[in-house]
Amino acid sequence: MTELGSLALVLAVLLPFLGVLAGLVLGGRNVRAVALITILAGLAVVVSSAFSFVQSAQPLTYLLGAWAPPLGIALRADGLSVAMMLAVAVVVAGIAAYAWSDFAPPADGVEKRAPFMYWLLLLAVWGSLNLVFLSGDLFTLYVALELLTFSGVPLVCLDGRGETLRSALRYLLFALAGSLLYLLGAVLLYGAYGTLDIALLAGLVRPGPIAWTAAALMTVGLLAKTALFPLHIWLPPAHAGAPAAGSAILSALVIKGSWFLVVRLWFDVMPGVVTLSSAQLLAAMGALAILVGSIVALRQQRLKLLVAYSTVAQIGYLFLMFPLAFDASGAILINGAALDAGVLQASAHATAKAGMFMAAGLIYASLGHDRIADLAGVARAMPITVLAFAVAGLALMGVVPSGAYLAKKLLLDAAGESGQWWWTVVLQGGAAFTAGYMVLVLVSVFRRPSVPVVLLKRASRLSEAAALSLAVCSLLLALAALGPVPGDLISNPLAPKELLSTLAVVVGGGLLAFGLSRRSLSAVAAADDGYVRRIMGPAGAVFERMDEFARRWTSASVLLLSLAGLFTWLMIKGVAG
Amino acid sequence: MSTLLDAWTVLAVCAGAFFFMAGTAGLLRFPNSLARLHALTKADNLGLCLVMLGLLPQVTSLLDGIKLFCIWILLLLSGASVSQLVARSMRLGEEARR
Amino acid sequence: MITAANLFGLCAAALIGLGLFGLITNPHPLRKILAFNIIGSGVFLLFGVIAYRGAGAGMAADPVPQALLITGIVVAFSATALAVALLLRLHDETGSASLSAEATDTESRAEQDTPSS
Amino acid sequence: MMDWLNLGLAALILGLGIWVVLAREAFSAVVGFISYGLLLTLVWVQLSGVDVALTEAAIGGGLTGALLIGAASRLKRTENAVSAEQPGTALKWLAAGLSAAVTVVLAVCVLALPEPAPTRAAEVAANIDSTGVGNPITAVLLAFRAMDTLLEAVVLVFALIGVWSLTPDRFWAGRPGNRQTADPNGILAYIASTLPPIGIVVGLYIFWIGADYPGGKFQGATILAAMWLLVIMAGLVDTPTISRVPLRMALVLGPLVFIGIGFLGVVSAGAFLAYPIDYAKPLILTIEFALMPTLTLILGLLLLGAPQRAVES
Repeated sequence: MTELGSLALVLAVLLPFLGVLAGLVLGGRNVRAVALITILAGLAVVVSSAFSFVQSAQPLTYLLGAWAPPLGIALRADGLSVAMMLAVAVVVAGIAAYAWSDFAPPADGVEKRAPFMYWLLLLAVWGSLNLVFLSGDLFTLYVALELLTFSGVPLVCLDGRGETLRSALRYLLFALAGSLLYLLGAVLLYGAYGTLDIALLAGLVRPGPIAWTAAALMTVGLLAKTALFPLHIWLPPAHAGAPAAGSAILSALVIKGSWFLVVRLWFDVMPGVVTLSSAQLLAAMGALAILVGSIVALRQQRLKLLVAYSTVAQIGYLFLMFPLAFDASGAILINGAALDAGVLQASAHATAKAGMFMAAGLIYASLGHDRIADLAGVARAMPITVLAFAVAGLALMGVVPSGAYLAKKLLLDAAGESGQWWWTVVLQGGAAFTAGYMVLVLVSVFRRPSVPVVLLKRASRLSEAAALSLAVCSLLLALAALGPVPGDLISNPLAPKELLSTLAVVVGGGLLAFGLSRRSLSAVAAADDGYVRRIMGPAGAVFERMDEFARRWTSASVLLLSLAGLFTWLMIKGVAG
Repeated sequence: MSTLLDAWTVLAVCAGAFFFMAGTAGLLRFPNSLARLHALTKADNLGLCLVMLGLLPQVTSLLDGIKLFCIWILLLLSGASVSQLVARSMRLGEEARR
Repeated sequence: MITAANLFGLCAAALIGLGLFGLITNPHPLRKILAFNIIGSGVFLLFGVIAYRGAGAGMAADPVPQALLITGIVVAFSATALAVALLLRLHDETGSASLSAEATDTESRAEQDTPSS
Repeated sequence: MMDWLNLGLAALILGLGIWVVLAREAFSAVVGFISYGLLLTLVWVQLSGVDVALTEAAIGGGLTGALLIGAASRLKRTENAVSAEQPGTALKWLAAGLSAAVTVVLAVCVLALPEPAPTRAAEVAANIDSTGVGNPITAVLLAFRAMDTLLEAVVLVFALIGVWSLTPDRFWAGRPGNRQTADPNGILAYIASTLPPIGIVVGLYIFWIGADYPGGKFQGATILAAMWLLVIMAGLVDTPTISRVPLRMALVLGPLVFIGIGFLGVVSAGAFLAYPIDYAKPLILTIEFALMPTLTLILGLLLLGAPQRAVES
């Protein structure tokens, strides 16, 4: 059982942690080198564990201390965890390349706070995420969640401005509340079944008051940490306020940890407890997230806030797979194509969103601002950065052969098979919204400037390359994921049908951008006060008000508890009905 | 013999508890902070002493007896110094206000 | 006759509800941190009750949850320390401890931002 | 008799909990919280959790209380402004209703807990001999679920990194807290010079006895940290400069030894964090011993907070 091949699982968790400890001792002068070594070694470990997983063709298990559950703790790697580990490792490497010059060690050898902390926190997030992916025990997962929170929060306020400190505090408090609800659920499960091991629980959990309560509490607690609408209270200011290299970590990686746990919980711990209607609620929240997040993104005037709100929308996508993953009779969740699609979606989002935040950060750093209205001429001044942004946007839209495309395709098939046509509408509409804010930004950057663009500083080549490569990674993800997927899913991107649908999405997005954005795209259309805008403008404002309401502390926490109640009710009803 | 010792324990612990109650009543009812502090420390020290003396016959080993004694000494020490510090900060506060 | 386990179990349930109420309604972050600790102690108490119910094999309680509790208490302390440090820094930096000053003026601040990459 | 005691304890705890949530001033709420923590300690004893009681008294009530009381007095002036942001009455009632609903649901769950309760006590009892320690909780923490304890040490390191990351740039690598100058002939200085020797003995005793009886490294380390803080408060020593290499080495010593012994297990006992049967107890004690300075320093430093003074040249 505990042979050398699966020792890689232990290393995947402990190497980054060892890097943090070593970096702490060796200090600001050496911390970047420590991070580099750790990341290279960690990549090797992750790849080797992926190989041993593929070779053994079954989940890897490592019994820590050779004590088997329920007494001991096991690390487990199934396809889900291996895929996420690989994606995260690639993104971590990309982010490190991006931050390489921004957070260079001080020239005078005196330790500086921000770079020193940044590298420690990057490694800390990485190790915690690997632990989330691998741990087979609900309490260890609680500790992993807290590790992730403790390493994510300081990234938000790395620059120490009052506004970012406030975002960080909101994030921390809401996330802590979420983890307590998770822990409460885990405690109840131990009380009922006497174990916290995921594999053992899977065989024991039966529907009943305790299982329902635990499932509802853990789910909403994790959703609060994932910032699924309407529980996104902390996300936009936190992600927009952090330095770009930090936002990339937060947006691409940190939220994936709690999302992954929701998946684990629903698919592996209590597939028999959650019901189709509760999954519909989860996906409905996702659909709302796409709608509100995208519309509010379109109405932002700052690039980083736009990207942050697009994250709100993209998180919504990650939850659409839940109702589609039920078996034909709608009785039980199964590990099938829909789950593959979800994981693919998460990997595609991680890479593309990291690239997008990086590009936005480069624009911010070079111009000294990120007001979307004043971005004219940027495309000429920083072509590679704009290319990275555009490629990331295309990848998010789900253009062939991006990972998001394949995921969308798989989900569309599942929706067709199970007759849940309404998710088809959401999937297609979501792509149009994504196209919308891409068009909005691209139109701005390609506009001819009235005065020549002055760059405060040149973006480093390595940073630009990192942003572009992550974006390209996401765009080509479908090719890499071809293995387990039938080849006929990938259609020729130049086939008339595909071109047409892409075109339709872009045109739809353009219309949305035209109608909803706060400042009109006046250089394109002079019809500033056309009736489209007169109708859609106020509608957009309504969504903004919704977003503001949901992001107040009181309403957010009231919503949190109400959702817990709703989930419980839907699960009880599933049994009764 | 053991009945006698048990009776002593009950008596002493009850008396100790009574003094604790008295001290707490003083803490709640006395008019100013110094008087409250006085009531609290005086009565509690006495109460603690009685509880300790009451429990002493019940210990089974020398080590436990020493532990009990140490607890008493440490509590006396901390109670005395904390109340002194509280009183001092109160006086400093008054002087600052004047 | 109500057993000690049930009594403290119900007490834990009440504490969790109480803490949630404080966390939601009290606007001061320090009070939210306190409420977080009340919820936390409620959860721990519930786990303690579960341990107590699991007495057996010559042990007065199931040692596994008790060991997890010790870890949980330390983790909750770390969380409190981080939250307090963050709150104090926010106070030093802005002179206020409010959590909600930012919802309205996101746009106006954009102008005065210093570039921070 | 026992039932009345329990009933009284539960009522007092609930009352104090209400006080903590509803008290008008943060300072009084924190004072209420500290008493609440102490009473909770008694509940832990009633629930046969002496180890937990010690941890609760030391960390839950003690350290957390000290941390919060410092914060409450520093934030006193902000209270009026912030409490003006009270939510509307309707929302308050809604929140109260929902919180009450959570309580009701949890109460149902408590009453629905299965009988007989599932327990791992038998497995722990069957395997405790192979760990060489007598305290089952120590066996769980350092053998069966040693990974959790390792991660817990990492949590503390991360929390400290997080707190340090909040240092204003001008004070980086400086010292936390203000320089304390207590009257050298005052009572604080007296206490700070008499108490630490006793405290250190007590702390080490609690750590040492933890292998076989209630106690352990966390409880012991908290006492040591308290002694350290006392000496700092009395102005006898200054807070440490956070950039000093020896300090940082002490901070990582515990986790590194833990991980090192863990990997030793791969070679000698076949799995990470496994101990060869004859050496289990000495290895466990080595880990705990190495964790002591790390825990003491981190607990103390977490209480001291982010640096507030530059390094004086």
